[in-house]
Amino acid sequence: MSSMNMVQALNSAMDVMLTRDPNVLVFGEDVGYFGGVFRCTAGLQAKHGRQRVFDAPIAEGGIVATAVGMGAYGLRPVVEIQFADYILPAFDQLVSEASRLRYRSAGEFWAPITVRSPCGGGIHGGQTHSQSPESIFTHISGLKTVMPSTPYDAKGLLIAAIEDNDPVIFLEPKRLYNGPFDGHHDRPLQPWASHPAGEVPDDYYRIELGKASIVRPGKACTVLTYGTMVHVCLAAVEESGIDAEVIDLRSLFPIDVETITASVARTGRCVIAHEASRTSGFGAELGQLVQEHCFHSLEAPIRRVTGWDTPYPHALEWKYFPGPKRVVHALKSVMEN
Amino acid sequence: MSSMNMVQALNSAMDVMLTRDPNVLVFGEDVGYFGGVFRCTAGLQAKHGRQRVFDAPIAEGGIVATAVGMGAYGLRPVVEIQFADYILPAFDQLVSEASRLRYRSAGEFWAPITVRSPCGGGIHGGQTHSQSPESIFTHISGLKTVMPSTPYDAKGLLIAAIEDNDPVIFLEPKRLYNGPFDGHHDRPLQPWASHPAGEVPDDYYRIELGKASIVRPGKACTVLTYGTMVHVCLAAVEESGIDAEVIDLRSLFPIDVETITASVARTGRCVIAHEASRTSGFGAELGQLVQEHCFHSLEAPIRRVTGWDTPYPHALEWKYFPGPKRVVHALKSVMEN
Amino acid sequence: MNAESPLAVSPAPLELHVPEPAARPGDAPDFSHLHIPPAGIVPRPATDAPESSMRELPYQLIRVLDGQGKAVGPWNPKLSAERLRHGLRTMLRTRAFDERMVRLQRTGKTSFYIKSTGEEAIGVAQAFALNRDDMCFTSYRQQGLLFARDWPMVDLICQIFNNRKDRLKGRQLPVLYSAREAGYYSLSGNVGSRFPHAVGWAMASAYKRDTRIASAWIGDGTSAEGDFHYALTFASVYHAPVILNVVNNQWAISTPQAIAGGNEATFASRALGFGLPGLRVDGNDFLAVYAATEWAAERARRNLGATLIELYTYRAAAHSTSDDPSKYRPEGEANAWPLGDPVERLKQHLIGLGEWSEERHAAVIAEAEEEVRAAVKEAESHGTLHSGDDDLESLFEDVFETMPQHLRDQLDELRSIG
Amino acid sequence: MNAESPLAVSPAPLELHVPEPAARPGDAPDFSHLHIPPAGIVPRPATDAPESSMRELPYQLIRVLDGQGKAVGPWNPKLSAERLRHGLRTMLRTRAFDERMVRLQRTGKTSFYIKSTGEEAIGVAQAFALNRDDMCFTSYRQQGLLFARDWPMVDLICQIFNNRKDRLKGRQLPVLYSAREAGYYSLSGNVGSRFPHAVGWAMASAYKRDTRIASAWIGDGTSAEGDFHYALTFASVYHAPVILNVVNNQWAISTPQAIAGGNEATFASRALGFGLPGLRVDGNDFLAVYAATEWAAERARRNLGATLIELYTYRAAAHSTSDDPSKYRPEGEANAWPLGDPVERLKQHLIGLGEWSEERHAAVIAEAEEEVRAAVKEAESHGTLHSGDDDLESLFEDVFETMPQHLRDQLDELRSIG
Ligand SMILES: Cc1ncc(C[n+]2csc(CCOP(=O)(O)OP(=O)(O)O)c2C)c(N)n1
Ligand SMILES: Cc1ncc(C[n+]2csc(CCOP(=O)(O)OP(=O)(O)O)c2C)c(N)n1
Ligand SMILES: [Mg+2]
Ligand SMILES: [Mg+2]
Repeated sequence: MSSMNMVQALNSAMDVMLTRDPNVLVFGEDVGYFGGVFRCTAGLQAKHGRQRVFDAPIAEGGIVATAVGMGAYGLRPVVEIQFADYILPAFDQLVSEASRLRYRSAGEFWAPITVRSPCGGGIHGGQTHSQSPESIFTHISGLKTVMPSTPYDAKGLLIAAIEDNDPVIFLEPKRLYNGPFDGHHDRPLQPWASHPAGEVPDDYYRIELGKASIVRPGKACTVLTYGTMVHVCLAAVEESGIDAEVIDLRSLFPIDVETITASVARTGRCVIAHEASRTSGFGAELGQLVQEHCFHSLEAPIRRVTGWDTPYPHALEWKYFPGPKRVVHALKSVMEN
Repeated sequence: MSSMNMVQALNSAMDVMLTRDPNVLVFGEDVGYFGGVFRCTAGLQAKHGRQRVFDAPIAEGGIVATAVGMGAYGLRPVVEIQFADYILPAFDQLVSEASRLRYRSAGEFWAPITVRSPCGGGIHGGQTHSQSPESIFTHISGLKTVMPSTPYDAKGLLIAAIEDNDPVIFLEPKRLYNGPFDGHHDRPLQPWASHPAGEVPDDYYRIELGKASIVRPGKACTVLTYGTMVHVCLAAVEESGIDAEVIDLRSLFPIDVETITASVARTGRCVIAHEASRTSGFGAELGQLVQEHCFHSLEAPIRRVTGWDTPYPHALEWKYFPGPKRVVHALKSVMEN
Repeated sequence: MNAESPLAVSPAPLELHVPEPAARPGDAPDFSHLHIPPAGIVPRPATDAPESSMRELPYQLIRVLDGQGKAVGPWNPKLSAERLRHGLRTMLRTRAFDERMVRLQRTGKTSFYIKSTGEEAIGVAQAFALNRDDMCFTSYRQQGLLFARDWPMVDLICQIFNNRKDRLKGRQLPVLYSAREAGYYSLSGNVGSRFPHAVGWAMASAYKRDTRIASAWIGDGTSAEGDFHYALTFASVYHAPVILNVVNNQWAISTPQAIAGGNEATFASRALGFGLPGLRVDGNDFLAVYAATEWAAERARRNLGATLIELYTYRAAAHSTSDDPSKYRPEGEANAWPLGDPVERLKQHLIGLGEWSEERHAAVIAEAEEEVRAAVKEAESHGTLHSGDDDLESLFEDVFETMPQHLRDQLDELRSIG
Repeated sequence: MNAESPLAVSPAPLELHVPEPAARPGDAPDFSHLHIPPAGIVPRPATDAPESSMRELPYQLIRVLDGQGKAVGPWNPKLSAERLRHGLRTMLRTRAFDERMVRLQRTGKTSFYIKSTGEEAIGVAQAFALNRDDMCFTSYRQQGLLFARDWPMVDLICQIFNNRKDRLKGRQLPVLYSAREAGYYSLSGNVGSRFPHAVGWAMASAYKRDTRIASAWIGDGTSAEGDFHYALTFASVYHAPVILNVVNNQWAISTPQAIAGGNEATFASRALGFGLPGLRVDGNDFLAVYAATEWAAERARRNLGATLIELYTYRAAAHSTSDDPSKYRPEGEANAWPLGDPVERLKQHLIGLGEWSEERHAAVIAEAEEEVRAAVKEAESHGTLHSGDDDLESLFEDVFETMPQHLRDQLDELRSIG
């Protein structure tokens, strides 16, 4: 066990897998000698060699495409897309190729690739270093989509993603790299060292994809969330004084329907929180899913707390970010009904 | 007034706009001399000249990118993507550029482009000639997404889209090009000539984006749908004997919330039908939207009838397609509760 | 700003250039603008020659068979008569297969087919020049490769019929084969998107210190996709052991190669900007295609990196059974194609060598037709399109390695509702 | 299959090639592998010369200023002393601006900045060679263009500060300017995605029989994106009146240009595959940059089509204020760059002409610093980063031409809840 921030935990996951499996290799923009703009691959080239951890051309489509070809050969490439905003040039490769290869070839070929990418705002990155594109991936049959909220989960989930024989989009909320951010941007940064999930085993372990985690049990209502918003929601629940159950989905697809529906069936109320824009965000699917499964238990409309349906602005970042105030408001409003 | 099928109506819309506005031009793969693989631009090059209607390289990203540049100059390009499945290589240009240009430049530049593309299945096109990607566009702030279900609407909406100063994704359900397909693939094809909405004015008219159309008023429940599924739902409603109100959204974004919520408030029940895959399809947003606005009127869970969460198979096309049987089943199930 | 610049003074207005082919329906076919150099004149560099010494190659045209069907010049691969006969036979089998499949489509036994007529030398000769375990990332027009690798016709027809024995479980449009054992990578309807997979596969082979190489094919039209650029970039940077082929058959559905830039430069010259050798080859010349591919394969296998090959040919048939070329190109253009027909040219060569005859030719055609007929019959015994037997479960399999719960639920829904 | 092929016999295993730069931290800078030809030796073709006569250009290096600062050879644009002084002054203003902004970033007055140090000749000389109403689609490192077009510094600083007077309403990261009136197209954080817009804009200009041309800039690293390929393809096919510039400053953040293919071929040679002229230019030579751009602009304006220009230079500063180059490249690499510094070289030239002096130079630097200081002061009077004044409505404006109802509702939500 070591105290790790999320960057170190991710680094450790890749290190462990590079060590265990000669078919694992890591590439992406600036990930080689330099170790990545967020330092997630620092030291890995020096340790595992230039053939196994290397820089790629600035061509996200080419990165994913070559990874698919390597996957078809039998390797397990782990690629980094420098910001989730820049996955889009690779979107066709992810949708038309990575996610469809197994089905269309009836299992002759498949693409066991992992696409890591930092997502989300709160670092003053402006429109194109802040987006959370997870929802569009969840619409694509054949892709898995994961987003951890702690160093412990990050390592265990990344190892499971690398070992998975299907393509996995692994989104890392960059605002959580250094600490469990609760949305109060005007307060001092909390380091992971002071958080239990900042204690991370040094060796191999995995967290199965598709299992949500109840991070705060409660009876009054259910909060469905993931990524940075897990910590924002926890803070908001404390502030609200409402005994809400907070569920960290961790994996958006496959989704842990049982944990979600069991909780809402108990509480009868539900708030969904994510940083991405509202319309057709993943909250839409979650809301409809809960409604389909728990209609007769619901005592109040399901509320969404999300980023606005605008680009992520630079100066007004904190007006865009769905902070604790908005979560508290939603909690109160579902309790009122 | 002429009797037109949907192809002719779309052709007429472009012809009218090429004639009225010298800044309108049309390009895309095979759209020039040949007139498009679905013949939507037939005759337009001969009439308006090679500079105004021309073939493009097979580079969907390049087609949209150059259209954005032309839009920034002051033209109104109308581009065709040969199949909606092939919009994906242009996804980054649509999301990062077309939809963001106005906002990020605070109105200095914008992209008044229209991207036409045939979507949907039912023509035995297999996985990559059948998809309905609309939902991912509705998540993108700055894009409008339209899908007509009749020749009359197709022409009026396409003219409105071309005149719109924002980028519009204009999806054409190709199974409706020649007739109002009701989902009974084993019955003879109905031509548009026998349908009232196959009567189309020869001249200019427009249908405002963002207005749904109640294609069948009813009291028992509300059916929200668009594209091919409008006709499937109408058939299913007749078969079911349930007095359902069928709403053709026509425009997914902007969405006509008033018409939708007024209807569900009246009926208290809601079925949503689309051909696209279920998870994070546009039905998710519709369901959550209805739930947010009409929670207290709802008497039964909102049901989705959709394509499965698989690629669109070739041989088992009609097992994938959400035909009348499935719609009838959903109608009955919402009425039971 | 540039008061001193001469053109600041009222320049003439600009004008948008939109290229057109030399002839359209109603015109006589016109290839007078094409420069076809004689066979045998292009030098053949050593495979480890420096790229800087090979920069003329993309502008030349490697040809071995001359007008009389003699093999001439340094690119003559000097194949044995046995290999040549095998090549000819394989092209004839390919052609017989194509012809028959189109007839089956007309009778409604399948919904779709794509012929390779006039381009058979490409799939066949290139397969001959590769090892059987080299992985091929084809487009939909290199079916000759499968026949060269002795892949059973029945298997392909079952895919085309989407019947019970279709290994792809009816999921794919006809001809979008996948045959891993034949080193034939899974096709998709999207053009171009597998081209960079070949580079990734080749990088993986190098990474694993394997000896297998990859080969990929893309059309002239499709070379405009970003995937083409990714493939060249990654192949160049990492010296991937891959052959990147552009099949320039003059047309992309109705669109002339000029719209992909073919009037401005050869497709082979795209190699130059990446420091790769670019070979431009008479695609209807079996020997030239073989020789160029063998050269590129040797480079790749000697770890000298990738080669771009432009195969200069003509799409003699319709784009697909959904297409009608009389709408956009003049009648008789295929016959006017100055590089002739690959089958006729190899036949002439073999006859000139005294290794073939009209009689043998006719006999092989008859044999090939019989082979196809028998294969169709066998395939039909496993069902044809829409012949029922719906395996509903297979609709939900292989989306993921193991079927997730929500797909099980949807399968149940389908079973209970329809 | 290829039993006759020599290499079928147990070839040596392949190996994956991953290129590295010549020197890393701890090493001495090493540019000994670069071949820098003397100034003045590259011929200057007529702008309407056939492309086939210009295929050597991408492999040469157009240089006008020699080691002594004399202007030599056919590319000498023969600018007046007045224009040269103006150019030098503009480069110095650019440099003074960059220096000051980085200092402001360190004090927290802005979150981010990107310098163009060592690359000032590019933005400035190229702006000089274009008309003021030609539209420029830059990357984030051609700010010199704005100073050459006399765009007010205050306006830029207000954007950098995201203050009340920021015309972009605080929506953009610092330096992602948009200045339509200055012919400066809106920037975005995504690299490369505006490169093909320039081609579309130029096609539109030709379509409208306008006389304005477009110019676009992309980095060496970014040339790997599909957008680069789209731009070249469409520019080639439609003869778009556009200049496509690749700024090869050797690095893409921490990634050497080798990873974009720079060790295999020059970026200028990418032009060849599209039948475009490709000029490779000493990017630190103001006169060479001006001359090449003027040549390309003349071609475009005469409706002769596009030109690709590789500007060979060195990124002397960090990638951005978020970057620390000591982590990945040797100390002193910028000083070791064999093509020197663009400001020093133009200064030397002017002094050699007797048109400049150390004193004047120092005075212009002081003036430029004063100009920047005054501009900062004025901009500060309109607020700095996080100085409050939140215009909540502006968060929802300009998503569409008119604000739709759901955004009004979200604005209300923000106003009432926070
Ligand atoms: C991404 C994508 N865009 C467009 C299409 C439609 N399409 C199918 S084949 C084709 C023409 C391809 O021409 P070319 O590359 O020259 O190959 P050829 O058919 O001549 O062998 C087009 C445009 C497609 N299948 N995929
Ligand atoms: C699509 C996209 N991918 C990746 C990035 C991250 N990124 C920003 S700048 C940069 C390096 C660009 O290098 P180069 O093109 O050489 O330009 P330079 O900075 O040297 O001027 C990268 C990778 C981005 N902004 N956009
Ligand atoms: Mg072709
Ligand atoms: Mg660079």
